[in-house]
Amino acid sequence: MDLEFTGQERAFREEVRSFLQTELPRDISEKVAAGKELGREDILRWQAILHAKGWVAATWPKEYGGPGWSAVERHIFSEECALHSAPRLPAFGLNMLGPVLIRFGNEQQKRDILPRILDGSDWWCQGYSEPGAGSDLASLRTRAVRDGDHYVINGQKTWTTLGQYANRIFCLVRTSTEGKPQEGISFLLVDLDTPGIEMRPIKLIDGGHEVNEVFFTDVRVPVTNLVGQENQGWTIAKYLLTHERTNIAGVGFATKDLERFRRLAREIIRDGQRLSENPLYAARAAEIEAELEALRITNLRMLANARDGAAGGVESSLLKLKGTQVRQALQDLYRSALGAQAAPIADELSENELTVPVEAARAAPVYFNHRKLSIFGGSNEIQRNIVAKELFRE
Amino acid sequence: MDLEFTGQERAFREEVRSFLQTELPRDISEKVAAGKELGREDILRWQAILHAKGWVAATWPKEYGGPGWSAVERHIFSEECALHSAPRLPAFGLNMLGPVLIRFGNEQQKRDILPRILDGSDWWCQGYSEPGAGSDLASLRTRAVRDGDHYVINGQKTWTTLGQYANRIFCLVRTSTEGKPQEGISFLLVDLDTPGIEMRPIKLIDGGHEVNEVFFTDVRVPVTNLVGQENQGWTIAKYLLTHERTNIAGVGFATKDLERFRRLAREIIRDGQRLSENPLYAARAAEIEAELEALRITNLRMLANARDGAAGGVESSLLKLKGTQVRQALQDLYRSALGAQAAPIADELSENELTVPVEAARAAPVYFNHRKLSIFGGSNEIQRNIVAKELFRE
Amino acid sequence: MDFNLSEDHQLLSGSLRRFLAANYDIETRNRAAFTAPFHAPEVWSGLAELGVIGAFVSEEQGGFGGTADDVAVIFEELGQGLCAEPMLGTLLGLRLLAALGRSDLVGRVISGESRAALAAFEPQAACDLFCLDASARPEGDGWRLSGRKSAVYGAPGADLVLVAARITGADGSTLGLFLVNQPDLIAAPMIDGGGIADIVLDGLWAECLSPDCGGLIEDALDLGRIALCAEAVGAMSHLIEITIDYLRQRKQFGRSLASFQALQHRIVDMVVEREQCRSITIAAVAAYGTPAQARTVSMAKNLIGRMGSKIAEEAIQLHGGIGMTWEYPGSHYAKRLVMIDHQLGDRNDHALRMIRLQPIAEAA
Amino acid sequence: MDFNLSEDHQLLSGSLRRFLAANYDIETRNRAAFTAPFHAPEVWSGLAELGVIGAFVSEEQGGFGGTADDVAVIFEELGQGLCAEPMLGTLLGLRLLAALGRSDLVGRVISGESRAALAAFEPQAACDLFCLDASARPEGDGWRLSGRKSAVYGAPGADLVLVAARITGADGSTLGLFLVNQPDLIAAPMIDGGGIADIVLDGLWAECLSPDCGGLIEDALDLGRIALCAEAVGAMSHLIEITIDYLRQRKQFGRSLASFQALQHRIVDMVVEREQCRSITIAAVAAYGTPAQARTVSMAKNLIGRMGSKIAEEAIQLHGGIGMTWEYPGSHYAKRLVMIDHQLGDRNDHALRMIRLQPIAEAA
Repeated sequence: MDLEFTGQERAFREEVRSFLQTELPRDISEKVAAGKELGREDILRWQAILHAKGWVAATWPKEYGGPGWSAVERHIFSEECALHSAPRLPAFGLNMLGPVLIRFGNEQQKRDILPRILDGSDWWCQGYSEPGAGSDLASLRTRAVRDGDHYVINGQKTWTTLGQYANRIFCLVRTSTEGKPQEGISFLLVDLDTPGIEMRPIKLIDGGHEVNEVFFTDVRVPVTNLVGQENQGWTIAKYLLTHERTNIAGVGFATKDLERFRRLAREIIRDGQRLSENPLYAARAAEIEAELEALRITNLRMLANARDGAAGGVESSLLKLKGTQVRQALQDLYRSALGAQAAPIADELSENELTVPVEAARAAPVYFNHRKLSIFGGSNEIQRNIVAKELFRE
Repeated sequence: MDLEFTGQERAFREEVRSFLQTELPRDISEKVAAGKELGREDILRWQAILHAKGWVAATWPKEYGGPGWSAVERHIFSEECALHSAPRLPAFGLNMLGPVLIRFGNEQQKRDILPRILDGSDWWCQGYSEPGAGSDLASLRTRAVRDGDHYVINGQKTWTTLGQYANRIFCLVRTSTEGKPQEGISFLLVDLDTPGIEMRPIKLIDGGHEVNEVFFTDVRVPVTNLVGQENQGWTIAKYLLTHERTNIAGVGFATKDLERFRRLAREIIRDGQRLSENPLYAARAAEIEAELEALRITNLRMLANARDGAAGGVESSLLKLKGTQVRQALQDLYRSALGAQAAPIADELSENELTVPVEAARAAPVYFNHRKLSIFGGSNEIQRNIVAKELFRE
Repeated sequence: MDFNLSEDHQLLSGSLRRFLAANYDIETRNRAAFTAPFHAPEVWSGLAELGVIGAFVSEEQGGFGGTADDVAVIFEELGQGLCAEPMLGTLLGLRLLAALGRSDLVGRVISGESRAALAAFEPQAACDLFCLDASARPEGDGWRLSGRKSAVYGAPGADLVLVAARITGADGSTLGLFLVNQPDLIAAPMIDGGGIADIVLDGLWAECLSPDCGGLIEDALDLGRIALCAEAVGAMSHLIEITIDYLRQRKQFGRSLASFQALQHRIVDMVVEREQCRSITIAAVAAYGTPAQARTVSMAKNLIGRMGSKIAEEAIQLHGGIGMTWEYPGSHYAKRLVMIDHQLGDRNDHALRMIRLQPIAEAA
Repeated sequence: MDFNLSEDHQLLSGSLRRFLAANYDIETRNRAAFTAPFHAPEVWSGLAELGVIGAFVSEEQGGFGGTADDVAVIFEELGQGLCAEPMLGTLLGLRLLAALGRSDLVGRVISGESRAALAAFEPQAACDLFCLDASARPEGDGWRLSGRKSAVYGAPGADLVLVAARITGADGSTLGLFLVNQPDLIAAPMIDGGGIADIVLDGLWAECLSPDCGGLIEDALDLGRIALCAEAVGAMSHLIEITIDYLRQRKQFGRSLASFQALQHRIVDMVVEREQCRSITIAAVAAYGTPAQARTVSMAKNLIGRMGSKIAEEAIQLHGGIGMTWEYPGSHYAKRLVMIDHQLGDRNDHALRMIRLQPIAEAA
């Protein structure tokens, strides 16, 4: 048993750390720490910095412009990014479409598209979910009908994250209604400026604009935009979903959140007692800390398994379940810590009108926003089904 | 809205209280308070006292020897009994078979059997559950085959509570395998000294002997022991099960348990702090107290509904669910309060060897024993199914 | 023993429900609740006309109600309808004006002409009046206040702001109550709708309503806590109802979500807790004005704080993505249920208050 | 980074598992665990021969192991096999004898010839050595002890009982460790099997092993806590496994219980927590001997205290009546998992210990 990283891995962590300390713009990391929405420009600015370093596409092989990292190095990188409040780059091009093209795309597609993902020329968004099909992708209904050299798409996609910043979208569409529902699905790339596409914002519970609906009406897409074979999109879809799950436990984020709670608890006085000395808050924090420390190790164990080629879907489901529980518990604790001061919408107050630290002022909306963690990327109920299927396999 | 009992009801409570204070033998209530097993004689002694007062069969109408109480009076009586650590009389004759006979029995059966239930001449036990059929009664397999003036029973019953004290058993038996499984069931009365019956103890998790298995091999029972019609036992069985559910919330027991915890917490010193001042224990107790206070009111609300003829199966399921949760939480808290002193099997120690109060010494076995609360009488999972069926009824 | 609503209460709650259904759909609500003055004046007038405000004080005091039961019946309906009007602040302020005999102002508030609010707690005092820091000193005919008040519910637009402040004399200090007219506010909408404000007192001139009324203020706050509990019960009931409807309608993997046992069991647990929350609110109503008041109210606020969040989180989860959207009313109900725990002391504050206050039986 | 067992550990755990499977079925276990001397001497000898006891101390100290990892590997197997032999007391006593250089006694314990136990805690001191009350005063060649010790695990039948007692001098007090031979015991079996005793010291004559070794005693206790955590992980694993088997086999309403989604989801939650418990035990093993030791061990003991009970309760519930019976081995696993929280400080004691001890990063 050995929990230590190798010397090389520790050196890598130092390198990442000093890169983040010098290169990550302060104004951006402060927005991230305070749970504020980032603009398109913020994100692209950070992407450009990472791109210059060659670190933008953690999961890509070197030949396509990735850094060629091991699973452990990827882990270290994303952990340090979380601890330094670096923005998460949108995963759709870098962690989803990129790996899909590398695996299933033709040479032309790789040559044309991958570099534009790396340098931020293209901002991809996803067209997976539909109003009637959340976790149940096989039931999707958006149709693409072949018409000469084009597909004609009609239908609706939803939960399209940051679609408002995107210029391109990859879609799962139904190209056949024969056979099992999974069998008639294809994977298509679509320019968002194609006529017939309308994107509408979905305002979320916290008031933010993070996701969208996308409507397709007779949208004509060249058949060269098909990835892989027609009606074989299901295989691609599943491959993509496993890639969606990198850094699924979110240990870095949770560590950051716990730190932030401790800082706040040392500052807040509530009814004559510093919150860090309030036994109920302190005990709750201690118990979550124990769970987080366990999660950190669970994550490393699964990482070691992955390195040894043994990690499976069940393990990532376990990490998703406990990771979201711990992160949501921390959001709950942090929001609670503010007491009555959690209620005002902070955007309407100036910094010197606030009675709480700026980084805490958006605690409540961030808590509500984080309820999504147990819903998206396969809800926690779906994750339990996956694990149960494995446990009770005959 | 009015939570007050009427003047008459309050007077009744006073009457019950003073009766218990003067008539309940001290040695018996001490055993109950300390969670010790009661012997047959203890229980019969208390039953005789109640019988002399005419209070032994709370749910029976006056004409059959019951006290003729209202639902509220029954509630008050059982609450006071719990608060005074009176033993629960075995429900099988008094709360199950009695009401069944009053409703479904013939005159001969009522005349012969009911008085012997009241005065303790007969101790009834139940033959409902079978090894293969816990909550799923319809699948029972014990057969009774008609042979002239007798039924011949073969099969096995289990979870027969206090069968070791009983001389008679009522059984659900399969008399037909035609139609739906529910349709071929009959309700039979059996003397335990009939040849072919063997009763074997089941030792429980806490080491106690509370339940038994009963084996039937060619047991001949006169057909006059049939209650109601052949193959109509399902109706009787369901009727009986609703009667099993009197005092299902157990508020009196929980109130007593909370009191007992507070008393203990004021006595125990743990690492330099009185346990009643240990914020984690105190807060847990406070939260359970809030739930218990709510449960007390929920119980009264449902009692008022019952009085008004509106209480249903769903309400008793709700009471069962929350009642068992609260009681089990209190058992858990109480056991935990003892720390390392909960571990020794107290029966092996004399009173002056103990470092905890006698009434606390059996906390751990009692806690384990009380896990049964959420299993028997229709497990909590079954209760959830019942409520869900109602909530999602089309 | 009777848990049915009286005929008067049935009438009151029925008319309140109909009024909100007719005049207060979710769009109207959200428009008013998040834009200054963070409420809908025409709805407010309507509520006043219905007698909702008057029901908070007794006939002797110029109203037509005044029991804790009256307050609970109204707030449960407000919760069902997710009403973000400044009713809590008004309840607190009005109760104190009435208790201190200011019938001139009571009448104006009941008619809807004036609005009152109570500035009791402070950035460092969440639930315990003994920890208040704001102070008052006499000057000429009036008083000067200093300190900072926070979480003044309904303050934006209120013309009568009551401020609790400590008066220190030779023998120690008392908690006085002061009236200020339209002070400067640091105002904002709340996450869950409705207005809230801080007030920097900073030598503000004030009229003294009472030099020593800590007990009355605590009573008003306890009634406010009961109101919040009743509101939560109403909101829970509605949220569970629409969650059940959603599960019935929504299909996944070819089956209605309502047919999945794991989801069914979770709904059942929510229903059990909702019943418990209703019961503990009834207990708090019954204990109001008795020696058990403070402790029972704290039980209620603790239980509802815990279960409100739990039910809100479960409801969002059971809805999936839809439950996360602003457009879906359920999300606003969920927010309200979570944020109620932040008002007038949270689950932990009230657990600690229960611990401080011995049970009556043991204290005796 | 490597989470696989070393080859040595694979051998050790494999041979321990085979030994227990061959020599320690549940009937043998229950017979020994509940009848004085509350263990099975022949099983004990066998374990000693396997080298299990020797693995608790290092080669320099006369053993052939001694790392926290060695201890955890062994106790996880003991947990899998529900071994009620007095291994915890032996671990605690042996570690201290070794640390204090009593190689004469170390050898006897390792060979199985002697058995050791540690009398540290008292009826009013559950987890905090600073709260010990027992005291020692010199007399002639030796010392006299007074006070009362409780929860001395494995004391029945142990010939070497180490007693922690306070020595008060002019400058304050130190915590000393004393050796007594076969003192009078108030002995009993534990609810979950195995022997426990109180010792009324009452002027008992003792040999002083060290006049000041509070730190060493705390280290031994922390290692004992790690052992308990590892044992719990083993017991959880077995209990979950047989619960899954039961659900597969058992039919209700014509369907396998394993097909009910609500039950499936609960099993999944148990498995998630088991993995977490394994992880936190690994963390505690890794922290042993570092500045993070005390705090990480307390994290582990807290989490395992909570989850051990939860898994035990769920396992019983999922089994229904069968899970309540003495005959079914699962009930004894469940008891062990619940009762582990009562040993060497419970979830609350360790949460409070975590709060007392600042995180290393912040203390720095």
